[in-house]
Amino acid sequence: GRSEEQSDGNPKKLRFGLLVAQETEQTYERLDVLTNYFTKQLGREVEFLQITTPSAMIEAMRAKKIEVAGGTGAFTYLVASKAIGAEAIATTTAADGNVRYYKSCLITNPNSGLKSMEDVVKNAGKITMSWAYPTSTSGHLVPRYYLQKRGIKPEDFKEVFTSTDHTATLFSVTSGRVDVAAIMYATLDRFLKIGKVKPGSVRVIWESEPIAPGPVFVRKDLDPALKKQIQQAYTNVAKADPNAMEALQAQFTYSMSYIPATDSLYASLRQMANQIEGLTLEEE
Amino acid sequence: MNVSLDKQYLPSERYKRHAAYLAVLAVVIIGLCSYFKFEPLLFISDFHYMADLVVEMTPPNFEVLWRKEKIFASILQTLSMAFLGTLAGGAVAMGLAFLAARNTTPHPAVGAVIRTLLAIERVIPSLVILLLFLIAVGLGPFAGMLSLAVGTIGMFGKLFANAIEGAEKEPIDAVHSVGASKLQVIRYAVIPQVLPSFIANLFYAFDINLRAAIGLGVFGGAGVGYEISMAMRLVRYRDALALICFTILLVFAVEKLSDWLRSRALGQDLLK
Amino acid sequence: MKQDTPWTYSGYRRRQTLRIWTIALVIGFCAYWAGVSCKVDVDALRTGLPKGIDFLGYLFPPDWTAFADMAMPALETILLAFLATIFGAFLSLFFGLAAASNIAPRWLRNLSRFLLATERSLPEIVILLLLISALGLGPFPGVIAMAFGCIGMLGRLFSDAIEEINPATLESIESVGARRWQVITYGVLPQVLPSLLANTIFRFEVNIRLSVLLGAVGAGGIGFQLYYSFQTLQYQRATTAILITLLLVFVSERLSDYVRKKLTLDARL
Amino acid sequence: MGANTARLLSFQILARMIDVRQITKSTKEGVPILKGISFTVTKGEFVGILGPSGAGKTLTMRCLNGLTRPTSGEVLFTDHEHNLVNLTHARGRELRKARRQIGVIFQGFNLVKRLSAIDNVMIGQLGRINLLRSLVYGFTDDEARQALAVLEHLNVAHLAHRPVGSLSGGEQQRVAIARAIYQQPAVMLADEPIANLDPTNARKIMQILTPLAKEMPIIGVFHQPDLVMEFCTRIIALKEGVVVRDGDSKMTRSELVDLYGAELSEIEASQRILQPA
Amino acid sequence: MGANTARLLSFQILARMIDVRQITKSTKEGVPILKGISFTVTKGEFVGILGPSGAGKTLTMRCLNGLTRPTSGEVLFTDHEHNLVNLTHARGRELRKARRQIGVIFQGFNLVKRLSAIDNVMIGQLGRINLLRSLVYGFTDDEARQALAVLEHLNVAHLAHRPVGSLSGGEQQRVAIARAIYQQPAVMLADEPIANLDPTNARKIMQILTPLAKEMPIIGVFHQPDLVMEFCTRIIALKEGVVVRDGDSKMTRSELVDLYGAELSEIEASQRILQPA
Ligand SMILES: Nc1ncnc2c1ncn2[C@@H]1O[C@H](COP(=O)(O)OP(=O)(O)OP(=O)(O)O)[C@@H](O)[C@H]1O
Ligand SMILES: Nc1ncnc2c1ncn2[C@@H]1O[C@H](COP(=O)(O)OP(=O)(O)OP(=O)(O)O)[C@@H](O)[C@H]1O
Ligand SMILES: [Mg+2]
Ligand SMILES: [Mg+2]
Repeated sequence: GRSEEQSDGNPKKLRFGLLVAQETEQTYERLDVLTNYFTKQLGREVEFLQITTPSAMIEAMRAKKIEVAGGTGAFTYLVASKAIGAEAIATTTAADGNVRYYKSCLITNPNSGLKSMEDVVKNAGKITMSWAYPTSTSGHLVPRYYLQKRGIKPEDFKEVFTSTDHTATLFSVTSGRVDVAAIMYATLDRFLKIGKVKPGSVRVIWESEPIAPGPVFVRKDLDPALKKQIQQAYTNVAKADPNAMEALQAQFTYSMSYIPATDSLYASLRQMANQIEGLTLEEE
Repeated sequence: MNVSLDKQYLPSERYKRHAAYLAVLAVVIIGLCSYFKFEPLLFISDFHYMADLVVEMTPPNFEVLWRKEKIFASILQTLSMAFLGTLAGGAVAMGLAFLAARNTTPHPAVGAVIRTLLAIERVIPSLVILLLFLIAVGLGPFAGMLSLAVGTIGMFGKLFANAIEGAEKEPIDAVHSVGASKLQVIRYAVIPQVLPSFIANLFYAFDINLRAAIGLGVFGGAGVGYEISMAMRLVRYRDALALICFTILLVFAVEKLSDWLRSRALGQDLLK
Repeated sequence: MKQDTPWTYSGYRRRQTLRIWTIALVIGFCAYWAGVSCKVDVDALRTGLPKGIDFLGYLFPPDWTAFADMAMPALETILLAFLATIFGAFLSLFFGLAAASNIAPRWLRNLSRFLLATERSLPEIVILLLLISALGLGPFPGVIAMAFGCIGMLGRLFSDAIEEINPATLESIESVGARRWQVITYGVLPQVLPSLLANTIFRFEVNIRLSVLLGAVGAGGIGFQLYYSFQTLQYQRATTAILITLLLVFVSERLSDYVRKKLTLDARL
Repeated sequence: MGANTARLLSFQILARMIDVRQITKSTKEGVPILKGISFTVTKGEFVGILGPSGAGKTLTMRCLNGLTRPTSGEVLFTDHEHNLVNLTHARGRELRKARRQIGVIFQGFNLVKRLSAIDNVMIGQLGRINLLRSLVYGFTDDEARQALAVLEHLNVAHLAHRPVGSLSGGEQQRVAIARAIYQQPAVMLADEPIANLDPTNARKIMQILTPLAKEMPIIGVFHQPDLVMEFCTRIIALKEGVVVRDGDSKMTRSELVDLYGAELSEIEASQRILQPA
Repeated sequence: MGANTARLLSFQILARMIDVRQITKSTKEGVPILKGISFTVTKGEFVGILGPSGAGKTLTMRCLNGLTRPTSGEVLFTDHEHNLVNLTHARGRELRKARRQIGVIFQGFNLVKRLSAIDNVMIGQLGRINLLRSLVYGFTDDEARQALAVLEHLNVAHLAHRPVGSLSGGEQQRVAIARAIYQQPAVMLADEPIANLDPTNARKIMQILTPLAKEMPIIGVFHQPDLVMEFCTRIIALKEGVVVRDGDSKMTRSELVDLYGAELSEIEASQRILQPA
């Protein structure tokens, strides 16, 4: 059957699972252009499948139904590497070396009277707080770790919510229904750019260090040579095919480029996760 | 015998006709299946992957239920959300259903307008409705309850209207014939007939809302919904399954309650 | 016998009124506490609603240029939803029959009602994961998942409709010595056909709206387009997807009307 | 024409409580079922309609109540207050008001099976009582007592609170009759009101209807020529959608044979089985 | 007891096709409705059951078909192949097999309203035909022709394709009779089979049933003592759940008065309305 031909490390056809999520801007458009590009680069048939749920992607890879996965946040990669030993091969960065974009921030409504992190720490008991969604890297993991380091646990807030996505988080702050919220900077940036949020209606009170964006990762039993080939196909895209680059670039608000990635890039995030109750990747 | 069956009514003709319809349908289905490249054989050849996953998911790890002490409080909140959403949405849906159903609508135009509005309401994605209420009242169970209520209106407005349209005509005729007004006809001929299906549908709405509320429980930060979603995303299927079992129990309990109430309203007339 | 307490209308009314008030009070009591636990705040709703409606403004005007991108997914959605509805309705019919108390023996009814309830409370994602691990990604598992999703709803609606059939008619068929399956084909199906079809077409509509389920397994569809547009913050593109869905929903509604009109027996002139 | 004649004329018109004018009714496919039926019914009449099965009796009754709209022709109804209502065109309020004054006993009873017998009877008064009360409260004790009295009169008072679906055929029929009587209409239409009753009960119903007919004309469909001839004041015979006879309550043998066919003569033979004591 | 006597005895038992032994039936609340009814029906009999409305006639008929299980007592049925079936306890296959041989005409017709008349008639044969065929193929052309012939016999062949819900009362009744006849049962139970029919059609049905009764016993509930006395071979009278008379087809005046009450004497008066030509 089909599965045998796929199960060796060098399948005839490569299937890319692409997660559609807000967490990264790696959403793929104009799939025909990309299919062309990767077919040419990898010398075999390529299929792109767009998926909306991270666990579906992980299980598909476990059952050898896809070879390559992209578009996930870093946290999903961490889970995948733990559960099925997936390997990161490439990730994105701002082309001009500016690391402003992929990071996490805490925002408030200017009317809330909170001006700085100190205000938040002091008044925690009177403040309502919201994460973006449970497994968000930039909207939960990183800011929560930061707050933990500053000695604030979620229980210290008056109330803590988890939103459904970054958009909902942003709007609950602008409408003044939540005092402080964690959000991916790129989302805020995007809304400011398209003018749906006015600059005066949110105040950023904390920005994180740059975070490693979610990687493209592959199934671990692929032929190492093939893994390399895929990695190169990504890192060379700007040079090799500007059209394909444009398609990959579509949802970024800045110009980006692909760089090679290894698991070590995500070690610090993994550590953070393991120190947060409920997000640990170790068995509890 | 001077009367004979028209050819088109002969059973053998009817059979041929039905066979032809079925054949066309089968061809369409098979055509579509092959167009979309269905491979049912995969169920057999790749069954082991599924089996592996089932093994990985079982047995449910019931420990999670008592490890998280907040879970039971959150269940109460989930139930409240579903209950209020059903109550508010169901009440509105019921009212609209009488306006929408063809046999009770005050005017055909009103019926058409209401049905259109219900359809529009149904296609607005729940995400948009949720965002609307998130912005309006902030994160939290109230926003969840409101969006459940709105969702209930669209779907159950239609189901209630279907039930009303299915009511028997004869008793309605009879009540009309004493000069009763439309409202009286509804009260005395329609409601007694549709009561069982209303009860069933209301509980069905509660059942749907309960599950949706569990999903919305993500809000709380510690509810069943949050835990299920966390467990799924962290690939801790056993924990998730334990929580899901709990949900199933809840839903089944609701189902039993509905059964009991409905059988009382259905009333068995005949001596068995 | 209970003849000693003569039946009076006022007594009967009193009992009725008492019952209604009891039910109303119980519901009111529950609603009150549910309201407390949900933090119902009507004032917040009143003041906040305009802001929420402001947000809806982002959805307009629709981005018509996206229409071309969505025509194909919409068509695929229809076809996939059609397949899924047919498979699902077919399966549901059996579940519905098995779950109807006037057709099925008690144990079978309880079993299939339990299965239906289980199906309804099982999160879709669990079913999806199982299907993905066997069938991979693409339309096939999507259709199967969608068909599976029908069972919980249609099975239940069908069985409710079947339970409301006039028992006298079924008895009259039983009385010629017909087997259960014959009672079903000749007594049950003709009578529930209108509601069967109405509910099936309604489920077709639901499937079109739920086609984001197809997106979860990488099968695309109009629902995926909607989701994609939201995730990438292209709200006006999302509006286009909503409008296309609306169109499809209207078409299926018309279809339902037409079929129903054909089937309703206008016995009385 | 003098004022007197005019008054007289108008009186004549008023006395005609139901005026059926050339009504026809065809199916959607255009098959004619009623082929031009005309008759008038005045106060004090007890009209028996006879006719073979499928003649169109039920359909005619439905036209008289506005439940079916004739394809052509019209039905005029003069109510208690001498208002003339055209039932063929009346709608909404007007139709409702007219129907309040037309009691109907349906062939299949058409009772609301899940309501109790007494509730079904009280439905007869719905057109008269305050809308709000009927919706939120229901009926008063007084109304219930009256309804019970009617049921009592028909020998079914002991079934008052049983759901109608559990009653026997004849019991349901009597509840349906009770509903129409309780309605206190200006005209009563009775479609085979005694079909499911035993001879004594049937006779009793006829005895109850006869004095009522003095107050309000009754138009009844029957399959018992003997009872009709005994109790009715007038007999209309319908056959294949046409009125074949309209006259007094004594039908001759040949008329009956015309109506029901030649097999009828055999019926005679069975008519003297009960020998006097 | 010699072999002969035994054979004779068994023959007597076999000749009794329906043997009702002391059946009682109470409601859930314990109100007795049937209070111990016994009778046996043998081949060749045409039994007419008379009784006032609410006497328990329909309920008795339901017990005879196993639709209602008596509270106590039993109903024995001997089928064509001389198997003795206890209808009170039979279940599943056994009950089905017995029912195949018991045709029933229900008081409210209980037809499947959305199916055509001929389909409703053919339902009568469901018990006999192959399960698979009845599910996928439906009926054969031959069966349809036979069903049509029965309808023809009852004067309703022209309505064969109409959905039953659109037929008039009497037409529906005749379709229900056609179904029972088409079923070719060993016993026929007919609950007020002629209530909604005009005199000629009613008589015609009785004339059709009489020769049939020679082959298969017919137990019918009627409200027409005259027709019963003319056509039936035996009359059972039921009153308040008790058999008050069981005997030949000539009921005396006092018996009738006992059954229906003293008002009956008035009926007599109406019995000679049709004067001989
Ligand atoms: N919807 C319909 N479509 C076609 N024909 C119809 C429809 N409804 C009634 N008919 C026919 O019209 C005729 C008259 O029907 P109606 O019910 O008035 O008969 P009836 O005189 O009351 O007979 P019965 O004594 O049997 O009740 C019947 O032959 C019937 O089949
Ligand atoms: N489910 C029930 N609960 C209580 N009483 C019932 C029920 N079903 C029937 N009865 C009563 O049993 C009695 C006998 O009913 P049955 O239908 O046998 O009467 P019947 O002799 O056929 O009368 P009719 O000539 O009016 O058809 C009636 O008084 C009826 O009210
Ligand atoms: Mg009629
Ligand atoms: Mg009866």
